[in-house]
Order: sequence, then C-alpha cells, then structure tokens
Amino acid sequence: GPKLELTAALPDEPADGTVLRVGDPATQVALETSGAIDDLDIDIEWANITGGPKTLEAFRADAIDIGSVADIPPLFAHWTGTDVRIVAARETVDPETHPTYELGVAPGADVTSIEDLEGKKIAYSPGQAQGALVLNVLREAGLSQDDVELVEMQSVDDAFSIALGSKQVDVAPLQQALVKTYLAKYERDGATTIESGVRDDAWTLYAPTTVLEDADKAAAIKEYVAAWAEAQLWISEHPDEFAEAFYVDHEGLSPEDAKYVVDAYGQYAVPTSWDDFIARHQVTVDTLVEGQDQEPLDVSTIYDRRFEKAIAAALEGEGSQ
Amino acid sequence: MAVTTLTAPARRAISSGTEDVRPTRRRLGPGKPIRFGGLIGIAALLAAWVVGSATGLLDPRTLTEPWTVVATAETLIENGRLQESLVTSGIRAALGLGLGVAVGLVLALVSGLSRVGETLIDGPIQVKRSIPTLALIPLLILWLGIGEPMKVITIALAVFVPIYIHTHNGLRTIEGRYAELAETLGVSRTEFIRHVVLPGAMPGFLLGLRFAVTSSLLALVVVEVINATSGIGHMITLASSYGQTDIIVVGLVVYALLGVSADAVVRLIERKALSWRRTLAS
Amino acid sequence: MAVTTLTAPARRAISSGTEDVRPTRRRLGPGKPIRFGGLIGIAALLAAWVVGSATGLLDPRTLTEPWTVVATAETLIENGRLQESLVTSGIRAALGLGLGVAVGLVLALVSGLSRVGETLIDGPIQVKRSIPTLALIPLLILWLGIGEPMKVITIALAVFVPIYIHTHNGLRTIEGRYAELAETLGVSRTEFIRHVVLPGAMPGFLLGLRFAVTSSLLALVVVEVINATSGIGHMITLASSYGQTDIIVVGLVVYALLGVSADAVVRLIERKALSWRRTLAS
Amino acid sequence: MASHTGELSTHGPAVRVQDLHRSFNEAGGVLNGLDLEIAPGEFVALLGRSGSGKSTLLRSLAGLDRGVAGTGRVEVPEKVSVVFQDSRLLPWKRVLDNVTFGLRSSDASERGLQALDEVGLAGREKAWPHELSGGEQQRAALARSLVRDPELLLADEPFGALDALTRIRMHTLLRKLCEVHRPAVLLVTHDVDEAIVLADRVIVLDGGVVRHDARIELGTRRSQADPAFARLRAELLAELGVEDDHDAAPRPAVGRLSERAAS
Amino acid sequence: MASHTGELSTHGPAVRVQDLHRSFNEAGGVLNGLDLEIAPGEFVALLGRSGSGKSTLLRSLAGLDRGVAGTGRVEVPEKVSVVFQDSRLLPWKRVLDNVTFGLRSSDASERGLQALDEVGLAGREKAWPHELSGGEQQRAALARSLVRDPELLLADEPFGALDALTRIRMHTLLRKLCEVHRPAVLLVTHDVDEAIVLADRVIVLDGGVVRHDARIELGTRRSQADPAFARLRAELLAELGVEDDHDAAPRPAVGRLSERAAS
Ligand SMILES: Nc1ncnc2c1ncn2[C@@H]1O[C@H](COP(=O)(O)OP(=O)(O)OP(=O)(O)O)[C@@H](O)[C@H]1O
Ligand SMILES: Nc1ncnc2c1ncn2[C@@H]1O[C@H](COP(=O)(O)OP(=O)(O)OP(=O)(O)O)[C@@H](O)[C@H]1O
Ligand SMILES: [Mg+2]
Ligand SMILES: [Mg+2]
Repeated sequence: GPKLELTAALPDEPADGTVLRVGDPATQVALETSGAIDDLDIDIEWANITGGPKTLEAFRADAIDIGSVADIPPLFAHWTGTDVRIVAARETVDPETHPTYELGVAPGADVTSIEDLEGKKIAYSPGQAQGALVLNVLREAGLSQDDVELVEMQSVDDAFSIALGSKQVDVAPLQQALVKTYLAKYERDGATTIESGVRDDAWTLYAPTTVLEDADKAAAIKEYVAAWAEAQLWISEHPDEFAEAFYVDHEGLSPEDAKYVVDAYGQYAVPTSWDDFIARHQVTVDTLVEGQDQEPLDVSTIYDRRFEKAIAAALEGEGSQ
Repeated sequence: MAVTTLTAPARRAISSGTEDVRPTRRRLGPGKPIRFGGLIGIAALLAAWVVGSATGLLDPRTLTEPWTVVATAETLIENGRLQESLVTSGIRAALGLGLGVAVGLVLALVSGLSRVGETLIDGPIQVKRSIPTLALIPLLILWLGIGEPMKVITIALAVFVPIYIHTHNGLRTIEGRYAELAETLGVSRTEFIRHVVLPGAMPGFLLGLRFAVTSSLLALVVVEVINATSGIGHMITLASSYGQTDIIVVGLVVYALLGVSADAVVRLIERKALSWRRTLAS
Repeated sequence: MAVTTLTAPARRAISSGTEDVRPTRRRLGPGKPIRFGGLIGIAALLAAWVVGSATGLLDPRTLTEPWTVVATAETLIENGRLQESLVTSGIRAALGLGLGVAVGLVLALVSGLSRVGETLIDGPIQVKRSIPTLALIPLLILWLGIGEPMKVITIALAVFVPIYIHTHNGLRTIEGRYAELAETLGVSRTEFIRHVVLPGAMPGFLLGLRFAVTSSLLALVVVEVINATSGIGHMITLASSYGQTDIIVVGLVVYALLGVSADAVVRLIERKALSWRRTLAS
Repeated sequence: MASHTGELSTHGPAVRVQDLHRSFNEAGGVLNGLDLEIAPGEFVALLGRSGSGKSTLLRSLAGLDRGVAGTGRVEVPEKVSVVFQDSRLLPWKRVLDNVTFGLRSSDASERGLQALDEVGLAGREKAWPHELSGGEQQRAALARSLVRDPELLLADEPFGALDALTRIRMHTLLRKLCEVHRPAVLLVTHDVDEAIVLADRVIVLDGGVVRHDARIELGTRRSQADPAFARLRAELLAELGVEDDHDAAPRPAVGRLSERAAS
Repeated sequence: MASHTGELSTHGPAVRVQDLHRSFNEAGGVLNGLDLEIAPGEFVALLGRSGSGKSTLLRSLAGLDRGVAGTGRVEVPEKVSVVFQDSRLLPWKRVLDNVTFGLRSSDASERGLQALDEVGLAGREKAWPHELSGGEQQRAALARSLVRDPELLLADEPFGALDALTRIRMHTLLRKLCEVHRPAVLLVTHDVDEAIVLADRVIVLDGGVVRHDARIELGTRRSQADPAFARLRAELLAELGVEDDHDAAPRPAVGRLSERAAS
C-alpha cells in the first residue's frame, strides 16, 4: 500500500485485497469461538507462531505482520536492530493473585520468600522473559546478581522444572502451566512455589515499523487491535469456553489443566491509557540495561500510541452501545 | 597326529539318516542371523521399562510408566490427535525424504563422477552439514515463507546430506577394476552409471538411506515448531512447553516405532538388493 | 581398420625428449583429484555471499553482511568471548567425541562379531537414534545433573550412533573370503579383530567418524543451552534468543570452519590409512 | 601306503572322508558320496574337469562349507593350511605381513622373509598386494601357506599363474618342504604332468566321486622321457576326456565345437 | 607377414608399439623400450616369466595405464577387447548380464546365451558370479570378450584355470572365432604348448623388451608328435630358462633351490 508516516493519522479502511498476517493463535481461537471473527472487515492470514524469537524471525523474513508477545521481545527486537512498535497492550486485572510466573523452589531448598534468594542457585535465561523476571525479582528483593548464583540455562520446554526437580538449581521461574505439573510431580518431595512479587502480566502486540509504514497494513492493524481488545475481554468473560477451545482443543491440555491455567492467568484488562503500562515497562528496561549491559532506551519511543487511541475508541464505542 | 574334535550337529540330511560330521573350525565371523533378533533387544528395553516402572526403580516423574503412556495414547487416538499428527507428519516426512533423496543422489552422481562437479558441490555441502539445521530456519523462512514448502524443503535439506555423502563415498570406493572393465567394453557413460556406478554405490546409498529416514523424522521436530498446527513434532514441542511428560513419551514411542520400522524396511531392501554380496554378514 | 585418434599429452618423460602417445580411451572414472578443489566451492559460496550482500540481494537482516560478521568477530575476539567459547566448546566436543567413538567402536565390535551381541545391542541403538537428542536431555539432567559430565555424555550419545552404525556396517560387509582365510590360518579372535576386522571396517569407521565429528559440533548447540556460560553453542543460542543475527552468523561461520576443517582432516586420514585401496577415486 | 609315509601309517590316515555329499541347490549334488583317505605325509594330486567339485571338496576338508547342504563324515588333522584358488591376500597388509599373518613364533618375520625369498619375492616384502603381478600374488599366497608347517596342506591350483621356470622352482620348493615336514598334501591341478611329477598318488574327480585313483610308482627322478611317465599321462588324460596328442584338433573351418574337441 | 594376414597388410599393422617404457617406481623400468607390431588378423602368443611385464604391456595396449609413468608410442585399433588376468565379472550382475554388458545389438542376449553355451556354461546364465567355480568364471569372462567381435583381442592367461579337456575346447572355440572375425590377438600364456598350438607367432618378453620373436610355420595340424613342434617347444622353454625335460629336477634332499631349478 501507499507509504504512511509513523506520525500520520491512521487511515480507516485498508484497500481491498489487503491481507494481514497475524501470529496470535490465542486471539484467533477467541475470535473464532466468540464468532466475532465474522464481523471482521479485514482479511487475516493466521500463523501459528508465538513467542519472542519465533515472531522476530518471522518479522525479519517478512512472513508475518504482527505478533503477540510479552513485554521483553520488543525490547530485544529493538536492541538487535529490528525497528518495531508496540501497537497494543494488555495486563491482568488482579496481577498480584494471578501472576504469569511463579518461582519454583526445589525440594529441600529453604526459600519461602524472595528475600531468601540470597546465596541461592537461580536458573537464569538471558534473552527470555524468564530472565528478565529474575532480574526484576532480584531488584525487588534488593539483591544484586553477585548475591545469588545465576545458573545460565535456556527455558526450553520443561528444562526448568526438571532442573528444579533434580535439585540442580534452587529456584527457577515457572510459567503457570508448568507450575501445575511441577507441583504435581515434586510437591511430595517438598517442592513449593512462591510468588515472584513482581508484575509480569504485561502482554503486547507488536509489528515492524515497515509494516506500520504501509498505509493499508496500518489500517488493517487498526481494525485488528480493536478486535483483539474485544477478544481479550471476551476471554476474561468466558474462561471456560476459552479453556476448552484454546487450551484443550488447540494446545492439547487436559480439561483440568486447561481450567487451572485459565484460572491462574485470571482476567485480562486492556488499558485505554498506556501511561502506567509504559512506566512499568521502563522499569524493566532499566533493570535490563543494568543487568544485561543493554543500551539505555526510552521505551515510550517504541510504542505507537496512535493505536492506543484506536483501541480506546473501539472499547468505548463498545461500552457506549 | 591328533585328529580334531568332531561335532555332529543335527544338520538337515540330504539322504535321510546319514551322518554329517564336519571339521570344527573356530568361527570368526558372526555366524547365522538370529531370526527376529533385532526385536529381542527392543523387547528387552521395553521389559526394562515395564519392570523399572513397576518396581519403582524408574521414577514415573522421570519416565512415564508404560501403562500411563498407553492410556495417554488411547486418549490421543480417541480424540483423533495422534492419527491426524501421524498423517500430517507422514506426508511432510515422505515428501521431504523423496525430494532429499533425489537431490542427494543427483548431486552425489555429479560430484562423484566429475572432479569439476566435486569441486563446486562438495565444499558447500560440507559447509551446510556443519551448520545446525535450526540455524538455517531463518533463511529458509525468508526465502520460502512459513508454509508447507518451507517445511518440506527443510526436511529435504536434512535428508540429502547423508544421501549425498554416503552415495558419493560408495561411488568413489567402487573398485577401480570395474571402471577399467567398463572402459574396455566401450560402454557409454549412461550405461556405466546404470550398470556399474549405481549398483556399486548401492550399498553406500542404502546406508545413507538409513540415516536419511531417521533424519527426516528428526527434522519434523525442528520444522513443526514453525507455524504448524499438527504433526508429531508439533505434538512433542507443544507438550513439552506445557510439561506434559506423558504426551512427550507417547511422541517418543511413536518416533521409536517409526524409526525402527523404517530402518528395518531399509535393511530388508538392503538384504534383497545386495544379495549378490558375500560378506561377513551372509 | 581405422586406428584410433591418438593424443600426445605432455606427460613427464622418463628419457627426455621421447614421445608419449597412448591410446585414448573414454575415461569413465572421475579422473585425477583437483588440488585444493574442495576450497573452490567454498570460495564460490563466500563470493556469492559477498556479492549478494553488496548488491543488496541478500537482506542484511536475514543474513548479516560478511563485513559486519568480520567486525563482530573482531569485537568478540577483542573482548575474548570467541576464544573462550572456542576453548570451552573444543574441550567439550573433544571429550564427547573421544568417549562416543570409543563406546561406538566397542559396541560395533561386540554387535558385529556376535549375533547375541547384535540381538541385544542393535535394537536399542536403533531406538536411541530415532529419538531426538533434545528429548533425551530431561532424562540426562535427572541422571547426570547439569554439569560438565551431562554435557560430555550428551555429546558422546550423539557421536556414538554414527560410529556404531558405520563401523558395524563396515564390519559386516568385509568380504567373507577374508574371514575364511583367517579361519584357515588359525588366528585367535583378537588377531582376527586386529588384523582383519579393524582394517576391513576402517573405511566404514572413517566415514562414521566424518559424521561423528559434525555431530559432536552440532550437539554443542543442544547441550550448551543448559548451565553453560561460554561455548560456541551457548553463544549462538543466546544470540538467537536476543535475535543478534550478526553473532549467530559469526557462530555459524565458526561452525563451518570447524566442520569443514575437521572433515578435511578425517578425509586426509582416510586417504593415508586406506592407501591400499584401488578405487574409482584413486 | 606309499613308502615314505609308512612310518606314520600306524596312526591312521591324516584325512578320512566318507560318503561325502554336497550340493548348492536342489538341481543336483556336486559331491555325491565321495570317499577318500590320505595317509600322513602322502602327496595326492587332484584332477578333474572345471566345475567338477574340486574346490568344493577342498573347502569341505578345510571346514569352510558350513552353509552348504550335505552329509558325510570328514576327519582332518588340526593344523590345516589352505592355498585358495584366488590368492586371497589381505589388501590392507603388505606382502610380508600377509605371509606372516597369524604366525606366532618370535622369528615370524625372518621366516616370512625367507619364505618370500624362496618363492622369488625377495625384496618385495613391503609391496602392497595390488602392486604384485598375478603370478607374484600366487607365490605370496604359497609362501604364506608354506611358512606354517601344516599337517595337511590343501592347495587349489597354486601354480596356475606361473610360467614354466617359476613353476619348476615352486615344484622343487614344495617337494623340499614336504621332505622336511611331511604334511599330507591335497593339490588341485589342471596340469597332468605336474600331477605326475609331484604326487605319490593322483585321483580324478568326476560325477562327484573319485573316479580314478592311481598310485605313482616312478621313483624319485621322473622324466617325461620315461615311457612309464608317458603311459600314465595318457591314462590320466584319457580319464579327463583328452587324447594324448596335445591339442590335436585342427584349425576348424566351421563345425560343432564339442564334437571336434571330443574327437 | 603370416600368410593368412597378408590380405590385410596393405592397411598397416593393427598394433604398433614403439620404444615403450613403463615403470612403477624409480628402482627400474618394467618395460624398457619395447617395440612390437601385430598385423591385422595375426595371432601372437606372449610368453614371459612371472613379473616380466606381460600384463603391464597388455594394459598399455588397452589404454588402462594412465597413471603409470613412461614414454613410447602405442597405436591400437578402436575396438579392443580385454580378457583380464582376474576374471573381473561384475559381482552384482548375473552371468548372462555380465557377458552382454555393453552389447548394444538387439540380439545381445541371444548372442550372450550362445557364447555361454560355447564356453560350456549353458544353463548357468542366471547364476551369480560368486556361484561359479574358478574355471567357470574364467570362461564367462572369455565369453564376454568373444561375444563382441573386437579388432584386437588382448587376453591375459584366459585358460589358466581350465582343465585339459576344457582348455582344448576353448582353444578350438578361439581358433574358430579367429577364423571368422580375424581379430589381431595378443594372448598371454604360460603354457608353451598352448602358445605353439594356437599362435602364428610367439614372442618372449624379458628384461622389458621382446627377447625372442618366432614365427610358427607348422601348418594347421599341429601335433606334439611332430618333431618340429618338439624343437620349437624346446627352443622356447630354453628361452624361458627351462630344459625341455619337463621338471627334470630330482626330489632334493636339501640344497639351494634356485641352483637346482636353474640346473
Ligand atoms: N556358492 C555356490 N553356489 C552355487 N553353486 C556353486 C557354488 N560354488 C560352486 N558351485 C558350483 O558347484 C560346482 C563345483 O564347483 P567347484 O568350485 O568345486 O569346481 P572346481 O572343480 O573347483 O572347478 P574349477 O576347476 O573351475 O575351479 C560348479 O558347477 C559350481 O558352479
Ligand atoms: N601397480 C603396481 N605398482 C608397483 N609395481 C607393479 C604394479 N603392477 C605391476 N608391478 C610390478 O611390475 C612387474 C610386472 O608386472 P606384470 O603384472 O606386468 O607382470 P606379468 O608379466 O603379468 O606377471 P605374471 O605372469 O605373474 O602375471 C612386476 O614385478 C610387478 O610387481
Ligand atoms: Mg576350483
Ligand atoms: Mg600378469
């Protein structure tokens, strides 16, 4: 489509034949299940791609236009020279009781709060959200990297829960889905989890700036983020339907596990103002800058706040109906 | 002058009732194949798993018990996921295997029969095979997108290397006497390839095929991470990101079954196609 | 009766000035090796990369330009990361390779020379090699921890399979006539292994070694995901989770260099150790 | 028993074959109830048409026919040495190592060198087998067999690729070694003269059994000029289907080959 | 030129070798300036000690010695057929396919079957090479060579592994085919009688050159009984270092082998 300045107003309608390539399977399932997908005016080509490295790879290869990730991947995309913008933000309604990650504690490791982390072996995966979480936790606990023993390992698959179970590390961040299986396996040996005490609920949609500079794609994304926002709310309101449709049918979890995961993640909120979201993001950025020697970054520069308004407009429009 | 000890094994007698006493000589080769011998080892492995799990020697948290695996497999079959994954993966692997074998074979012939071909082909292939497939994926995504073609070609890329190397090696180690013979018989290059090179390189090719088949299966795990919604590799990856050990083990058992049977098939072909050989094995 | 066309190639003359006219016969084998031929293909590949990047045909976001790679490599060398990684990975790979080769060789001998051994060993190894190494890591972590032993053993597990299969195959395809000969010479089993089996299986073993060397390098990427703070595999993994394409490509170039040179070394050994062969290649 | 084997005859024969049957397929047997005894120290030459089963018999005696269907009783001494019809040198071992392969005595390599010298391959000990001419390979295989003092020597056309002079030298060498070590020998040859010159006894294999068994009583100096030699020669050739007049067949214009050859 | 090659002599020789040198190492040459001409249709037998370079010469003529150092001029016809010293059957092809390999005529397999019949291998066309006896393999290789009507036939001891009767049959067959197709033939043999019976000319290779070149003028019926035959035979054997009395050496008690053999 025609070129669009990043500061120019978003066009309303994409040209006919514009296809938006989206890597966001959860939203896809939500839209399909709620039926909202039929109301979408744009053509979407869904890709079953999630997670930082994969979406970034796909961006670089120009295989998708927009991806769905936590708050860390856009930072690394930026730091490694792929110009991206965050176009949507989501948080959890009650983040303290519904954290995305908990800290798994190995059987026999004497850790009951994050203050006990001093001198402990902690699984640390730089470059992944889990790695950032560990740094955030240390910051909250008032510890430096030297006060603990960081064991570098990538959180591929269930490596962290195995490392915990075999007592190779004392503490490791575990995603909710893994918390359940970890406890199921090792609770009887004394395994526990503790809350991380830091917010880890930030979720974003992001897109390469090259996509956003395409007027048609930008218009399509404007439509998409609106639908996305409604889908997130639908998920919060229909946890059982979503659990069934996504976690059971799409991801192959058992119904019990699916329910557990959905309950654990709690309800989503889509902020219509991103100020707090960006402020919290900046804290994480600063932590990474310090902890991983990254280049300082004013994180607000990688937000495209035109979409903040688009989302707000959509949700308010919805509310007013 | 002592006469060696003699044995009278009950060999099949031609004229009934006649004895069959042969000099015993220390057998140095491996002797006769044991029928279904290959299965015995696998059965032992299975038995160890069952016994280990039953006696608690194998912690079910480490390795899911066989019965749990069977139950999980049943569930997966009931809801159709396993069959669907098998079909999807099967088609992908077969296409990739076919493509990879064809390409590997042609490259091996070109590189094996002409030094110029070798000069151009061999180096890049050695480079290719030193590089983890995983690392090539970004490039392949760029060039081929994230759809099926990318997956099939990635599998083919994993497959063609062992085919190429083994066929090339097999071809180069054909005895020079046979090439001499062909030269004196004045055969054309095509006839030479068909009647000397291909049969002579066949043992190498078939060994390569054994590796190619496994490679095609293993490559599924890599390619089905990207934009796949079904397939054995996808099933395993998904299950491991949720810590579903039992599903992972089902996937691995399927892999083992596929791998072992594919290997057995290739070895059967090997035995049939190479029946002209007189080796230690025969 | 027509006399064939005759050529007078300028061959090295024994007595100077005498002619050397030989019947020309269509050459069917590949002919003489081209000196450093292997490097030409690699040079071509490099040239393609340089040209592709310079002309913009290759998007630098997908494949970093060679000059950026050189610059990145320089930085990595300056701050010592590359050397450190090379040393760490080198030691791991070498230990794993040594262990894997030894184990693979012993298993191949046991399984190749006795049908009972084969029955017990061969099946499980086929199972093992059908299963992605990645999937074995959890088990290995549970049994061996996350320290160096786990890494070395995982590499050894990746290495021993090609050694086993190739040596076993090489051994089984030794011509039966040589075993017969050894039997009539009354040699002991040890002598048979040392003088017939090992040299006869040597071509197979060396082919296996070519795969084993690459496997040991590739396995680094898998093992250095866990509890590693340096190493080429660690460097690549880390860079790819950050999306640092330039560092990834540096890693891959290092891989290619290591892989190609290791392969060249094995092929040199092959040429020396198998100089007794008269094949198409010679 | 032949005179020079007499002193061992109380120990019974070195080789005893009774009712030996061997067949490679259902079509028909190669050996059909063959009986054979060889005394210790006896030198037996084995003649027979190409494809008559000579090698098959030798392989039976050497215990190398495990896979072949058949019955019968074969008794042989413990130390058997075989010269195969192909020279069967290990291609990955140099000539000397091939000759001494399996020899365990400390002077193995000296004996190997001596044996190579005796077969006319002095100075070639470091050559690879593929660097030897056909006849040289055959002699290396002979050296390998002779260097190990067997109780029974089975030799399958060991002189087939040798020229007349070298062949005579090898005959002399073989006889000399037989004098010293007195192995029982079963030597396959296609050369009737060679059989008569070397052997104590000549047997002809045909139809899977020993068709002809002739003791040779010509003394130690055997000359083709001797009329007894010529008679024996004619007799054996007739047994093999040939008139004595070596290659009497005229250069044929056309005509059925086999008729001519048989005439 | 021999009488029956006269009609072709206007076309020049079939084979012309001038000043041929070949050596495998620095130590010394195997062929040292060999000169040889063979007329079209001429049958030349090549004698020589084991290791004297006969096979080396044949390989030069066949154009199979690219890798061997040397100089000289070799001219041969286009259609050359070689019977190698080893039978060199492709192990992965059945006998008939081995015989017809490279034959492009439509009746290839009939001709192959006929050739197999002629060498006495009728009915064995479906056998694998390893299922043939030594002599049978050699005959299969012979059949392969004869079935393709070469202009020059190079045969390296093609009858070495054959018994007397089969050998005579093969002689007859070869002569018959030579009558019909008139190839130039260079046949290596160790059997002086065979050389005299078959050839128009016998040459002896020694020291890397043709030491002896004898035309045979015995007519078409050649009998060992013929005194001219015996004289020629003695002459050639002497050339090869052997007294005519076949294996005159007595069974030695002890003694230097080579002295004895040479005496
Ligand atoms: N492995 C085999 N399979 C089938 N047939 C075989 C096998 N070995 C030998 N034969 C057949 O058995 C017969 C006897 O073979 P053998 O090798 O004993 O002959 P031979 O007397 O040694 O002949 P030659 O003088 O040609 O060497 C031949 O017809 C041969 O074709
Ligand atoms: N590839 C080689 N490398 C080194 N030496 C060789 C090679 N081929 C042959 N020779 C040597 O060259 C000499 C001539 O060999 P050639 O094969 O021509 O002999 P020949 O006359 O055919 O003997 P035979 O009658 O034993 O077959 C021999 O001494 C042999 O050892
Ligand atoms: Mg035989
Ligand atoms: Mg020769």
